[in-house]
Amino acid sequence: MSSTLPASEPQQAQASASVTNDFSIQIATVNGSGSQTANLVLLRTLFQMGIPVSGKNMFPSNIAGLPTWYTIRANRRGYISRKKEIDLLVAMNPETARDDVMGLEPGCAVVYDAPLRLDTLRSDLVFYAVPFDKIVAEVCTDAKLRRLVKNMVYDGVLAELLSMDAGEMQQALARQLGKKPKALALNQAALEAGRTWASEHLTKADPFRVERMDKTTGQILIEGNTAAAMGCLFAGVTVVAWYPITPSSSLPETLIRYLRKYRMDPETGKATFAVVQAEDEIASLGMVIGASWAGARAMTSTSGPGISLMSEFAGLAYYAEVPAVVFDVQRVGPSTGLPTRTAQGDILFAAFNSHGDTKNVVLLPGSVEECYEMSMASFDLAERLQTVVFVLSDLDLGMNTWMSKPFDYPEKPIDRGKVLDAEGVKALGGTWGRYRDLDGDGIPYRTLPGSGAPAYFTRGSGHNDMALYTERPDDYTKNVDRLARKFETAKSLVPQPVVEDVAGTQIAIIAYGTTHFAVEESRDQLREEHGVEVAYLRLRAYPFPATVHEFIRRYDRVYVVEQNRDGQMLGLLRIEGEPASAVRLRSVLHYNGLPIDARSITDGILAQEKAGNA
Amino acid sequence: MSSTLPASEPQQAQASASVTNDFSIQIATVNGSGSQTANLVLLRTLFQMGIPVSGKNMFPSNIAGLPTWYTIRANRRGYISRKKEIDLLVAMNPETARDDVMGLEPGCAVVYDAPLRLDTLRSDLVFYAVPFDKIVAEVCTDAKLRRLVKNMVYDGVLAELLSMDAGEMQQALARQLGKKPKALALNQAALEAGRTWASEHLTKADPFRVERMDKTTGQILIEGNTAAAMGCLFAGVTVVAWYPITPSSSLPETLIRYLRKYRMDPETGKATFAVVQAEDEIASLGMVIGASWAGARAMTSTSGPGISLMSEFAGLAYYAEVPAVVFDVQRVGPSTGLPTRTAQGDILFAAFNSHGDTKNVVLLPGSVEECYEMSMASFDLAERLQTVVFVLSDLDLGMNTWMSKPFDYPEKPIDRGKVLDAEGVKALGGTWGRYRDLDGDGIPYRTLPGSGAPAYFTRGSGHNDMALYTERPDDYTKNVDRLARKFETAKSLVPQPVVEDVAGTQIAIIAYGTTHFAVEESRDQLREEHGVEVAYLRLRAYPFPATVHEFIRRYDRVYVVEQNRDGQMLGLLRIEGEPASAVRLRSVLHYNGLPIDARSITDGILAQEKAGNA
Amino acid sequence: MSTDAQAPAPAPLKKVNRLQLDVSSYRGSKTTLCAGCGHNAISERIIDAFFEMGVDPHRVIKLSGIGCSSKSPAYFLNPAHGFNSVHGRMPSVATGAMLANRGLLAIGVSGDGDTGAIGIGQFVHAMRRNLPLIYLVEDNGCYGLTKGQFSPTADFGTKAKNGVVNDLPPIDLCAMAIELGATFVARSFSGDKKQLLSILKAAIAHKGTSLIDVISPCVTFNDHEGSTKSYAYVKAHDDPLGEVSFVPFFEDISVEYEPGSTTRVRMHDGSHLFLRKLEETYNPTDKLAAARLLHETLARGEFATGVIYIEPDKDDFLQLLNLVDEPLGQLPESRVRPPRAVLDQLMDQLR
Amino acid sequence: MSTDAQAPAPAPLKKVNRLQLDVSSYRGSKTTLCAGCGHNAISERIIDAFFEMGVDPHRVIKLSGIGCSSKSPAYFLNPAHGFNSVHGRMPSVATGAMLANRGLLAIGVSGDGDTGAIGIGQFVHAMRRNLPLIYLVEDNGCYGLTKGQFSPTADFGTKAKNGVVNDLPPIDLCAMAIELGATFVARSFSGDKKQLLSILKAAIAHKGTSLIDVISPCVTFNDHEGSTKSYAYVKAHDDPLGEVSFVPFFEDISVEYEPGSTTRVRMHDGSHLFLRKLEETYNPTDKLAAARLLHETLARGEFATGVIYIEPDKDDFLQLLNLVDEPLGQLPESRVRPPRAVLDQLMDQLR
Ligand SMILES: Cc1ncc(C[n+]2csc(CCOP(=O)(O)OP(=O)(O)O)c2C)c(N)n1
Ligand SMILES: Cc1ncc(C[n+]2csc(CCOP(=O)(O)OP(=O)(O)O)c2C)c(N)n1
Ligand code: SF4
Ligand code: SF4
Ligand SMILES: [Mg+2]
Ligand SMILES: [Mg+2]
Repeated sequence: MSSTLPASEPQQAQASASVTNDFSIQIATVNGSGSQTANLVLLRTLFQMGIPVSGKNMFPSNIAGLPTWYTIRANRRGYISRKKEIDLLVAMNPETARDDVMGLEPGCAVVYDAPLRLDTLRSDLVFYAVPFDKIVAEVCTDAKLRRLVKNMVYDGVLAELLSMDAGEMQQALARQLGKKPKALALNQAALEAGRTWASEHLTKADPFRVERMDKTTGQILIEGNTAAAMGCLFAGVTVVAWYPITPSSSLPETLIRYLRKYRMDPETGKATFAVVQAEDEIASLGMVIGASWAGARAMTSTSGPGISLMSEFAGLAYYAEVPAVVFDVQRVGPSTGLPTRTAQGDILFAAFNSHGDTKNVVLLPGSVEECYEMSMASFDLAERLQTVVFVLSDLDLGMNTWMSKPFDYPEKPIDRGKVLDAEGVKALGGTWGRYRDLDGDGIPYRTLPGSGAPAYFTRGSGHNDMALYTERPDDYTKNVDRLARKFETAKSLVPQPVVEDVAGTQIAIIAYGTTHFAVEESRDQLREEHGVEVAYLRLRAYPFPATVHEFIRRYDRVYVVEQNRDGQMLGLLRIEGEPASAVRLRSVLHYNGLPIDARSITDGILAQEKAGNA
Repeated sequence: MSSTLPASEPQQAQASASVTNDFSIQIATVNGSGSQTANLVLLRTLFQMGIPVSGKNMFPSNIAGLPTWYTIRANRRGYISRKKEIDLLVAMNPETARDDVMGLEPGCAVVYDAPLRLDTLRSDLVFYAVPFDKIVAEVCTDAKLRRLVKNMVYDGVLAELLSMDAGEMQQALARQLGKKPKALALNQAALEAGRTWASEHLTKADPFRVERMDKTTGQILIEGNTAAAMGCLFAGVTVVAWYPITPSSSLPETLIRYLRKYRMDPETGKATFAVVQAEDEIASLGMVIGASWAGARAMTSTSGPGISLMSEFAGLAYYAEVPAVVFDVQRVGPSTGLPTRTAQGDILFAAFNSHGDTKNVVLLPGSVEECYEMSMASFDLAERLQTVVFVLSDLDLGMNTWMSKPFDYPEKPIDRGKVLDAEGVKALGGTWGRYRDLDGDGIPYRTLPGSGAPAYFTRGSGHNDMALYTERPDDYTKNVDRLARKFETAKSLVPQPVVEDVAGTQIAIIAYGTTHFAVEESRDQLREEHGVEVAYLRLRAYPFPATVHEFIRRYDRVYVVEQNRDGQMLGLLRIEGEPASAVRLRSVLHYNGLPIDARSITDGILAQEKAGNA
Repeated sequence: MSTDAQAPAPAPLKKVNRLQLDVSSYRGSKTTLCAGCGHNAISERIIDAFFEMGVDPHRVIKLSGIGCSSKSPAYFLNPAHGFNSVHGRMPSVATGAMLANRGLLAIGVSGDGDTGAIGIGQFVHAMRRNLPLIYLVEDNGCYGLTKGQFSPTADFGTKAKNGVVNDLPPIDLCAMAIELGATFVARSFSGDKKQLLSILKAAIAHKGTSLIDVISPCVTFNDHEGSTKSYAYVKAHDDPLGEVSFVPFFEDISVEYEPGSTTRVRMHDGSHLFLRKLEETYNPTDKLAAARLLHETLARGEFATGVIYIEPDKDDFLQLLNLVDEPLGQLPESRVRPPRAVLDQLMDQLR
Repeated sequence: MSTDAQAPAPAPLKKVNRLQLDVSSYRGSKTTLCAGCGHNAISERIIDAFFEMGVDPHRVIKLSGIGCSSKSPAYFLNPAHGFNSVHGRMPSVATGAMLANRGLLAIGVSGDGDTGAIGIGQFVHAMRRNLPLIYLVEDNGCYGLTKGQFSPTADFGTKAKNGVVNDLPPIDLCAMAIELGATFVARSFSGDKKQLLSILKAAIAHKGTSLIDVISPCVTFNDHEGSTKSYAYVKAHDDPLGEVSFVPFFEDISVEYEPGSTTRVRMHDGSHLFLRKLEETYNPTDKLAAARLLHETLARGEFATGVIYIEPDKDDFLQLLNLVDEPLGQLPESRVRPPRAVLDQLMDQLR
């Protein structure tokens, strides 16, 4: 590898000798071929060896038979964003093998299925031909199972080539297949066969190897959707209405599993939750709104096409002030787009989702931990602010496997917001009105149906303080001005940005969501390779608190890095920001469906710095 | 009146003596009481007398029995935007009469139904008590009809009080009721009775009067929705799919009438158009997309809630590049909002309507004439650009009656855009691909189903040049970059802004749509009352051509005047504009559901000028 | 620029119900619908039915979509929480609310446009689920609020005010509901006070979804000659299946009935519904018979009214979901946030 | 990151149809569906049907929503324009296209999720309109593309792969279509080559909307024991109404048939459909009989397959709209832009 990596990176400087705990492996297979187990065993083995890892699945939008690529990155410094360059290719898919090999940088290693004869393609790579079928045939008598087991052989081969710990690998395998002893035995055999064959037939000719570290101690491996499901569980969600869509489905599906396991009433065996697979996304949000209105903590989860369908109801929730939590696990748009690719392309649409002066709260989780925490926060916010809250995750975060420190049990009790019971209303001595701002924060008090408290009439049409129908100009402006005030209040309640100021530099980055990990690495690249120090602000929610604008004011050139074509967050910052700061804002964009990588950011910033004001 | 109007306006300076051709009449009735005929006769009489007029209906969102107000403004200088102050009130509605009277400025005149005894309410107004029931009873023996005919009596009274031309009024009435001789006779009698009674019993005590002018010669009176329907007719629309919604319904309903009359094949008696009242807005846009794809010129018409439902399909049209024309006759949002009030609140939502980097072309008609012209342009643009075009009218424009110069017959032939038949494809010698940019303008060539030309497969999922399914990163970026290029091309094809530079001033206004008329009047107010000259740019479409940015660069303080809470166009200008210009932009907003008036703009600008940098 | 004021409570009636409430507790705000609109008559019957059934109005939620019909929830049961949602989407909002609080009694009011056009999808799925909900369609064959366009229940051949003839077949909401698995399906006429009242009371007693399609003439846009939903036409073509009487569980069954000509249905709450057959012999628990009846009357241009289909004991959606007895929305934190140990366990599994 | 290439044309077959085209003109791109998926078998039958009927593929449009099933239009008739629209909305897009060009022959492919869930509203209204459209549902009782969730056609009591039991009643698309006024309603099985082919050919000849619900097992997510849409279960419970034979108008009617046991239906284009009854005596032109049949077979856990209902001569939507004969989308400017005199006249009226 590595002729592509800048010479200044210390560990590559010595090169050719050996590169330890710093490489990426790409496994090219066909989907539906069961390679996922083998890939996760690889990932987990590295993780168990204490080496920081990340795994990214690039799968097609179909069910079986099409090319799929799984990339594992091991990095001793802890970088877990995507790395553009592949160091080690496992070429199992005849259909793409040629392209896969041709796309490699010189010096890479290729493990391939021997009959593919890939070694004839190039002379600047290290090739390892492996007769997978032969090896498998020896350990697996059932011809039908061979296709599945074959994948475990490459794990064995890689283990040998990279010097992975055999014990950890066995344990990782056991974790994946522990409940299926027969499959476990078979795969163990395949693993061993691969390792043995490799040790007997292959001569190590590439520099990549692993070595035990201690950088993952106590950490967990988890997908963002699983983390979000956990957050919903501990948020005390009571009503879930959803409609399947990639890459969101695994969020509610995992949540259902958790709810069935942890939320059955111990005495009666009955459910303390209701989950409905609705007929579509419109009905999903309608159910969430109805449920929240009647006092439940309710959520739905979807992706782009779903939020496009939810616009009308989103506007209702905004204007009638009904809490609603909507997870949007973003995929590539517009339209159906690339359902199995990642993007951050729903920013503007979520923020302004619905006609006529609608503005929505948007949360921007940047890690699996934040998927968990912001899930909890989203319910509190939706109920406190009585509005719809969009939680914008993305495919990379939601469906890929991430390291994380373990999640904390929530310290704060659940916040159900301003809900009054009969006594509460009475205590106000006649001042209560459903849409009356009693506290100056724009947030009114509501009562719940069936609670015995005074009723009111909820409507998406014009209403006054008392929730009575009105078309009066003054009633209208009074109400929407209060809504604007409430949105102001939201600024201090939403998750605040994470600010890393750097003294003496004029350059800063603003990013959000999964872009964060690439930004971290890019900042190191800029510092180490180019001596450029860059301040950093990570947005975690819209509306933006003043901190954001103050941060921008402190730097001359603020690069807004994001994963969409139109620089949507930059746009939102322009709308909401200080006019005088507009000149400071610049875009670095990445929008080809793959997760953003550090090098693209570094290059993007350097190019603009050179072109302009560096 | 007029103590409220600034003393500097010339015609008011002499005041009290007489105010000719400069006043507004408000008629307060109950909806469903048939007052609309009487109001239109008044409007038309003034119009026929050559006096510039405008009529604005403020009606409730129900069918019958609730208060409604109709306001007629006559202004010899040609101002036709809403005037805040009422000069003459006709108080027919017992329910609102008190409030109506209390809201007047001193000096106004009130014609009222005698039993209401309004004269006891205030001493600073001129009151004319009219025993409507008595007068009606004399001319209308059928008790059932009296309620309807009663309205014509106030026309007679006003005619007398204001010295309206009797002949013109008879003619105006004939125009309204010409086809119903019985009703005509009855109403003529009522009109006369009112006039006679007034001449015999009332003593003129207010300053308002009319006098023949020649400012309306050759002009027409028309509603924006009618004008748009005409535009669609002459645009050669072939497929219309719609779903009823206020204030849009009258557009397709008028269009249906025109199509039935003017678009039946003379030989076969068959229709050269198809109109479908669809089951909802989603289906409406789906049908439009299907029809356009198969070669029709297709449109739908809706209002806010409808465009919220259309988001998913809008994104499909954008990404799969299918022409579609969507009229959005804006009403007050969010949500159901105020269906019978006006706003310009769908700007941002229309521009970014759908998830994932979708951007739409938006046209902004500012007059009935532009409703007509932009309707035609919208089809040409949708077909040329192969995308969805939103035409953003509003309730004020669409449903109220406006003067206009007569419309011009289209000079240019219909533009069907880049459509290839079999020969056309052949002529390209194999270079054709459905999404291939052959001309560098980002616009590809399409073929039509059933035409015999080579087929292609349309999809909202990832596709390459050849319209084949792809998930490749490079295919994706290539395609969406071309779409961005196409959007650039759109800038020169959409209706260009109307620019009125003023040398020597630092102040400018940007406005669009119906705000225009109030801006015109406000500029005069600023000049005449305050000696402030203001340049003006009227936006007519998004995306913005460079002219807009250049204009902004020329002025220090550019007031973006619009009818929504959030300053949406200002936001869009910030997103799309030159960063350095952001500091120049300011907001003047009006969003209480009533059409904006000049005084609000003048005050809004002056306040900011005083507060800041004047 | 009107504001609908809460209607001033009328002088209290002497009559009280089993909760000792008089009918004023069941009234709503003053209607803003046209005088004579069928919808107003239906609101009156709703008031009567809830009053006579002695339902605690605080337990009731009233929901709707958008339309003249959908405004009606404002005109009955002021003490109940109301939700005038968006066009065609009442069913999902009602579903959510019932999931949140199973103790509620939900009545959803919709129009034939609201349900038959934009809302037909949610209608279909609501019928399948058998959620406890009174789903009442105020059916005038037109879009009243948008000024009289045909709706999908407009009959084939009916004439609009402007003379245009409808050339699409109507959607028969009752037939669809039966086909889809609804458990209480009735049709009535806003002008038939007695029948509508009995049906409403039975619906209040019913455990699952009650679909009640009430023909409710639009006096402003669809009451002319040539319209098959005009008051006169409906009155002339109303073909009651029989007499409907309802005896709530808290009253003695004093009704005299002949088992041969009267079907007696025991409702889930112990109330009884008596359906005395007139001309037809029909069995309101036989889906296919019900479908046949609807087709045949439709073909004759008539409206079969009464309880068309009933299945009193089918599991409702909340039972299927196996919910705890308490309202989900009111469960305390201790019952909805699992303890720390659960998180620890989950974390361990991921290490 | 795959790109679906146009499938290389196979070595030309000798056999040609009445347009002198061989079957390769009817093939599509290589399928990306799972090996063994029922949907692939259906694509094969569609290829055969259009080939054997000698339809000019350029005249055909093929449309779909989203789902595995909705991908299939890419796998047949490459020379036809295709439109893979958005989830559940194929009917409206197809409607628009047919309005634009009445000369087209439209086949819309959908899934049971695409049609039964999100798209049920458009389905209902499509059935009412009787637009010329072959509406084919590839019905596997689950959402294949999103990995196997139950769809609304999943049978009551059927089991998912993870053991979860479906507790909602299925929507019977055929029964709904009949109730709503569809004019050609059939059910078939992807595994029954002969029957499906005949039905498809008849649908091609039919003038209005043909709703064809084809049970099409999902071998990946819904083919296990306990599933009522598994290949084995469907094969065992397929209850054909009889034998379906189709004779296109351009072939001689050489079919021998006994009038008693065979119903002969003359299609609008002069083709003939022969329905030989087996066990049942049923009349495919009687709506209520069809409804009964569907209910009864469903209750037995069986699938009645064949042509369930047919009404060959009802006016289609384009007739109702009284369109000119030429495609609207291809009318020249002179026929769609009224002359200057019309504008003058309109202006005069407004002066
Ligand atoms: C999404 C949306 N589309 C359209 C409308 C306009 N709209 C209001 S009421 C209505 C029809 C109501 O008809 P129906 O449900 O039959 O009620 P009715 O007025 O006849 O009682 C329509 C189309 C709307 N409010 N929202
Ligand atoms: C608006 C929207 N919601 C959800 C999805 C995700 N989605 C894709 S296919 C599908 C279900 C397909 O099921 P079905 O129609 O039965 O087709 P099958 O795959 O079983 O053939 C869903 C929910 C989507 N593409 N668009
Ligand atoms: S328009 Fe018709 S439906 Fe609406 S309130 Fe009036 S009578 Fe009733
Ligand atoms: S997942 Fe099921 S429906 Fe989809 S292609 Fe595979 S077998 Fe067919
Ligand atoms: Mg109606
Ligand atoms: Mg399916």
